[in-house]
Amino acid sequence: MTITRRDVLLGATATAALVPLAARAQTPEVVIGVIYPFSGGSAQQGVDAQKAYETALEVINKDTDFDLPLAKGEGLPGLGGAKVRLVFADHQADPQKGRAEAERLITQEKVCAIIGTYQSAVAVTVSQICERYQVPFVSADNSSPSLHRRGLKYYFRAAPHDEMYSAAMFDFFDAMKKKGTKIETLSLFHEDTIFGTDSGNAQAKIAGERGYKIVTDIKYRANSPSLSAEVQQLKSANADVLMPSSYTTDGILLVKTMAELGYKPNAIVAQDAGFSEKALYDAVGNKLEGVISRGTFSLDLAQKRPMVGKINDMFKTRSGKDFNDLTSRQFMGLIILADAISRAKSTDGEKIRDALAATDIPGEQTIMPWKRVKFDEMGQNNDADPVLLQYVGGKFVTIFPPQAAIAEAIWPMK
Amino acid sequence: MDKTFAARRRRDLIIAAVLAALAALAPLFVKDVYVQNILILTLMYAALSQSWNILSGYCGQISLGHALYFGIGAYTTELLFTKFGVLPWFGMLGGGVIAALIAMGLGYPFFRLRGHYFVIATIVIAEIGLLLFQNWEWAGAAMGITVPIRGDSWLKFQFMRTKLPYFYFALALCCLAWFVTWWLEDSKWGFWWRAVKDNPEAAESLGVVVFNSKMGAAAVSAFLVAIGGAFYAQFLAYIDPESVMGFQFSLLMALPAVLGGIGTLWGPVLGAAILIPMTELTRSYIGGSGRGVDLIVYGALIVAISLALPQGLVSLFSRTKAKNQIKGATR
Amino acid sequence: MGDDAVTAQAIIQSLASGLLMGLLYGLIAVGLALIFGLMDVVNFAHGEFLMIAMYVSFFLFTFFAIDPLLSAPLVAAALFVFGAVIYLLVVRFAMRAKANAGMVQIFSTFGLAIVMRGLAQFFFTPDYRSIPQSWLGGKTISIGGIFLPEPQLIGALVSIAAFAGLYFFIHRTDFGRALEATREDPGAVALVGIDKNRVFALGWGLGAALVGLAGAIMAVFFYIYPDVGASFALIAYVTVALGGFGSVFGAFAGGIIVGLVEAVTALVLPPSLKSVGIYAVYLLVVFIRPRGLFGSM
Amino acid sequence: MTALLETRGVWQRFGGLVANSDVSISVGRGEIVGLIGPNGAGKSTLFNLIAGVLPPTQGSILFDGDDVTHMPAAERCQRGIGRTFQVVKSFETMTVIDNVIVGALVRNTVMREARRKAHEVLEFTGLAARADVLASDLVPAEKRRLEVARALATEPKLLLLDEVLTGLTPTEAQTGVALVRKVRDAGVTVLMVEHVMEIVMPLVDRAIVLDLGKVLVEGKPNDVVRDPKVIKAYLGDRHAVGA
Repeated sequence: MTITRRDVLLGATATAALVPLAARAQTPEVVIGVIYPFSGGSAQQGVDAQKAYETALEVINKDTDFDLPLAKGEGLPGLGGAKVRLVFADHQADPQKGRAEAERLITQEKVCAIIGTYQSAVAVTVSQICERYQVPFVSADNSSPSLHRRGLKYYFRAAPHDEMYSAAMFDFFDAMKKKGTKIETLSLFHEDTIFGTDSGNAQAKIAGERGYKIVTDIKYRANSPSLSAEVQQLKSANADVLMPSSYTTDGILLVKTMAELGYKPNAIVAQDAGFSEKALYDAVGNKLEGVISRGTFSLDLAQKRPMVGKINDMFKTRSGKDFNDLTSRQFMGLIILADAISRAKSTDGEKIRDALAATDIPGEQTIMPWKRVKFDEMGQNNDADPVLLQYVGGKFVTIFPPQAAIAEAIWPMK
Repeated sequence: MDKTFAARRRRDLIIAAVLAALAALAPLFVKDVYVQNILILTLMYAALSQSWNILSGYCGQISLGHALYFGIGAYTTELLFTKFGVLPWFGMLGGGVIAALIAMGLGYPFFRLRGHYFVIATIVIAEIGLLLFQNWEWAGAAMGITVPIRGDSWLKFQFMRTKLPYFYFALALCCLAWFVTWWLEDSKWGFWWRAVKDNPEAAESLGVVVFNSKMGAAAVSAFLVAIGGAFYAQFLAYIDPESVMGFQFSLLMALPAVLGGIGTLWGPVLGAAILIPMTELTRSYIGGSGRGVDLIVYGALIVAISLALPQGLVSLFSRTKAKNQIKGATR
Repeated sequence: MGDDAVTAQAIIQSLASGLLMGLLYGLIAVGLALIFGLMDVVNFAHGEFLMIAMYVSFFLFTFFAIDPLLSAPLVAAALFVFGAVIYLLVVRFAMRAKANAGMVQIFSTFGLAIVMRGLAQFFFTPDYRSIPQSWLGGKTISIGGIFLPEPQLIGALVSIAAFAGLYFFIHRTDFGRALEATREDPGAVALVGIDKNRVFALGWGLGAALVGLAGAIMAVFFYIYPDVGASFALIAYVTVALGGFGSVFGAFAGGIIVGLVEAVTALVLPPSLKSVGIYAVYLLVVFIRPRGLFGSM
Repeated sequence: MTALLETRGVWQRFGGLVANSDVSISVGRGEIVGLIGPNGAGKSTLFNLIAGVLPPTQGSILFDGDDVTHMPAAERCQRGIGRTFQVVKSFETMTVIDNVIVGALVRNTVMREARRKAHEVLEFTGLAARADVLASDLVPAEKRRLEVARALATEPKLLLLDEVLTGLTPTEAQTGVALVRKVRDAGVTVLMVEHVMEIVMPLVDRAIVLDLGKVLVEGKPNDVVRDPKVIKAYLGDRHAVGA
């Protein structure tokens, strides 16, 4: 019994160690660490992220004809066509484990950069470790605004953070008001972990600045068995807009509970997360006709940029899902990181950092509706324009900002 | 007869000293920071479990809410440091004292409860603590507290480039917890605790003040666990409610003692030495698959050990206990 | 005046929702109470039993298009077998521990919970599932502005029926009497020639079947993923302990109290603290009655 | 000289049930007193009142000249009341010597002295050879003896024995009787509860018979056995048991 278990373990480690050895013998390779939750309550995000990164890897390592950095030709041209290899590690949503894994990847697996992490709390410790070892950390999908404001040299985020997202929502409200739509009162509904708290704070702040009235601000416990009481309060407040910041589980329960308690909000403008997940629309899509979510990605971009559709198909064959707001950011994050490594012509952390800092990719060469990718001194890309998407007829259409929009917002929602 | 007993105590002390000395030399050979990290965690959980063992193992009051004291230690230290500039060393002691006081305050109502009612009360109180911190804006709420690191300093107990100070602190804490247990084991308190665990009514009839015994055990246990929490906060340089007060810590304090041998001197150390590296390694090397295999292995091991060795791994080393088990099996 | 009407309606709505949810909590928890009453064991994998039940219901719907309402008896039957097997494979051995019996039971069932989560992730993937369309899903009855969701309403009725059936079962049948006898004196059953293992296995089966019933109904309005049990586990333990371990009626009453307290707390405190109300009530009750409301001394 | 133990008009009610009504007994220094009576006579209740498990509903209990009516059990032990339990309550996970040390710690704060005292008591009670065995591994008769040893280690003035001789084989009972005599000879007063008269009568100096919660008869063993009231109480009891 002990022997078999040990054998399994040994076998697993041996294979993990041997396979790259064989590969290493043929071509030089560049190793990048990927840290996600692969077990526990948010394992699904980790598994989806894995598929997104593998898709990006295919684009990088194989010869494709997309207008993306590194798509053409195999591997990293700056390093003589070196292939990129990814090492996945499980942080189980625990900052301590995330840090330990980051350290292991850096020291044992010799990764030259790390990308992650879904949970913002884990990004805090992972980025600290990266800073200490002078290894760049690309925060692909963390949206907490506090992350890039800690004076870290090796922290980079190509995607928008929650303040940018929230600002976009309020820009949209302002625009709608100009057209004569009545938007005066807001209901905030956010979960109690770092994501929801940060998002709620950002929204409350901007609402105050721009003169919107928050009639109810509900912070609820993530993964509650019941949201009846919370929905009851939302219903009583009956604001012009309901603004939820919820992960998938709570999102599903929220929408079901709203239907059960007969609450039909005028409009829902969601802070992404659960509201960009396929699982949520599979479950309650029929009740969400007209819901608006912020995002940085929209499939309808494929109309303007055909490669978006093709890359989405590549992802879909792997995962059975379309790109969503998270997986698209993950895909793009790895492309940007690999591009910097190639330009650095080195796997040295400091050189990659400098290359990342010098990144300037025009928006057209991404799958995102961004103006461009260029990091400020804190490692934040301020040109990553968020978009607002509306769920209409079973898919998302971009409704804001006007330059990206392909349809007018339907207001109020059905 | 007294001689064999005294000899056994001396032998335990010598073994501990030798192990501690060997452990202290470990960094000479272990240069890999990942392995160092595992060693630090192992020592920390050994210390925590040893402390938990005082209340739950020796005194028999099974607590699955010790994360509360862990979190109090962590938060006291970092709140004092970030808000008032109090050095972590004082914060650490302060956290320990506060945790001990809270443990005794809770003891008043809690120690009337028996069995599962007590266990659930401990889970629930830690959960209340977690929720309060999660909603306490001044203490950072869900955002937690990031400890500003400005270079290496023993004064501030923070180090960027090396893990060794953390390693030695964890080792010292582990030694302290072990030594406190060793010392108390052959004292009035130690005997009282074991008597209370086995049969409170009989203990009472022999002059044992059951309530005070439990309070003493709770205070010592909470104090040491809070020191561990303060250490963890310094080690991680970032805390948030879930990651220092979550239920998993209560569990991780109990598991090593249970696997190693609950209510024994060596159980927690032995249990931690096996459990912590195993969880770390399974997660690192098979957890990345996203298929839950590490959970299956981990859970199955807990089931297997608790069924096969109800008295823990130490029973493999102890003659009387092993004999006892064979007897139990044939019955 | 108008505001008062709205407030009154909101309070009634909260209480009604709390009551329905509470009856469901009772149904989730009663299996735990039954098993404890029978053999003094707390099943720390109870939440995972619920998770399995929800998955069974989900797969019956997905592959065979059986509505959760119809499949509920099937789910209960499947869980009955599952519970009995778990007893025979694991718990039976945990009961044999001579030393640290309580500890062995806690941690062997706890380990089991982790294994079950791992297996669920392995076989079912960590994806969030739910049943989008069912006979009851999303339907709701409105009486004077008070909304009563049909799934929870049916759940409440099933819960009441299950408790009534259980009461009848324990008081009127031979097996029920055997249950009671074992509960009062484990030795007594051996004397009258009943196979203890069989009684215990049936007890575990029955306990699991009850949580299976709850799982089938919850599949209609809840999401399903490997960790879903964790959301309900602590509530189930608190419910049972509040009512008094081993008391089936206690679990029923405990569930209703927990549901109502949760609803009321959310009216008074920020909703993120609503569990605090439940926990506080639990602590208050056991400080006054250390064995819960209906626990035997 | 005053009695070592005295109960004055002790009542104990459990709800509507009266377990002890107006019980006044006294135990003199150096005596062996037997407290006997049929099942349900209230012996165990009285015993527990004296040991301090619960306070009486009414009345008072005096020990060594002090009122101990509301004193908790642990404190009574420190005052000099030692007891055994009818259903043995050994510390199962501890060795025999450790069991006894718990008792010895009442009067010895230094561990070494407590340990020496415990060894003395084990010699005295004939358990020395079993010192390092786990209590759970003892045979029932040895467990009974361990109960006595543990109580003796607290150096009591009064030792309360709860059916220590019941259920033993005749040989075991003989050793038990010898031990009780030895304890008394060491200067300890003994109050023993027994259900079966035959065992205790030869041993005790005085017998107190309880029936239906009241003192029925009190006196020399020989007189008590012949008392018609006692015979009737016991016969009725046996009759009931037989049926």
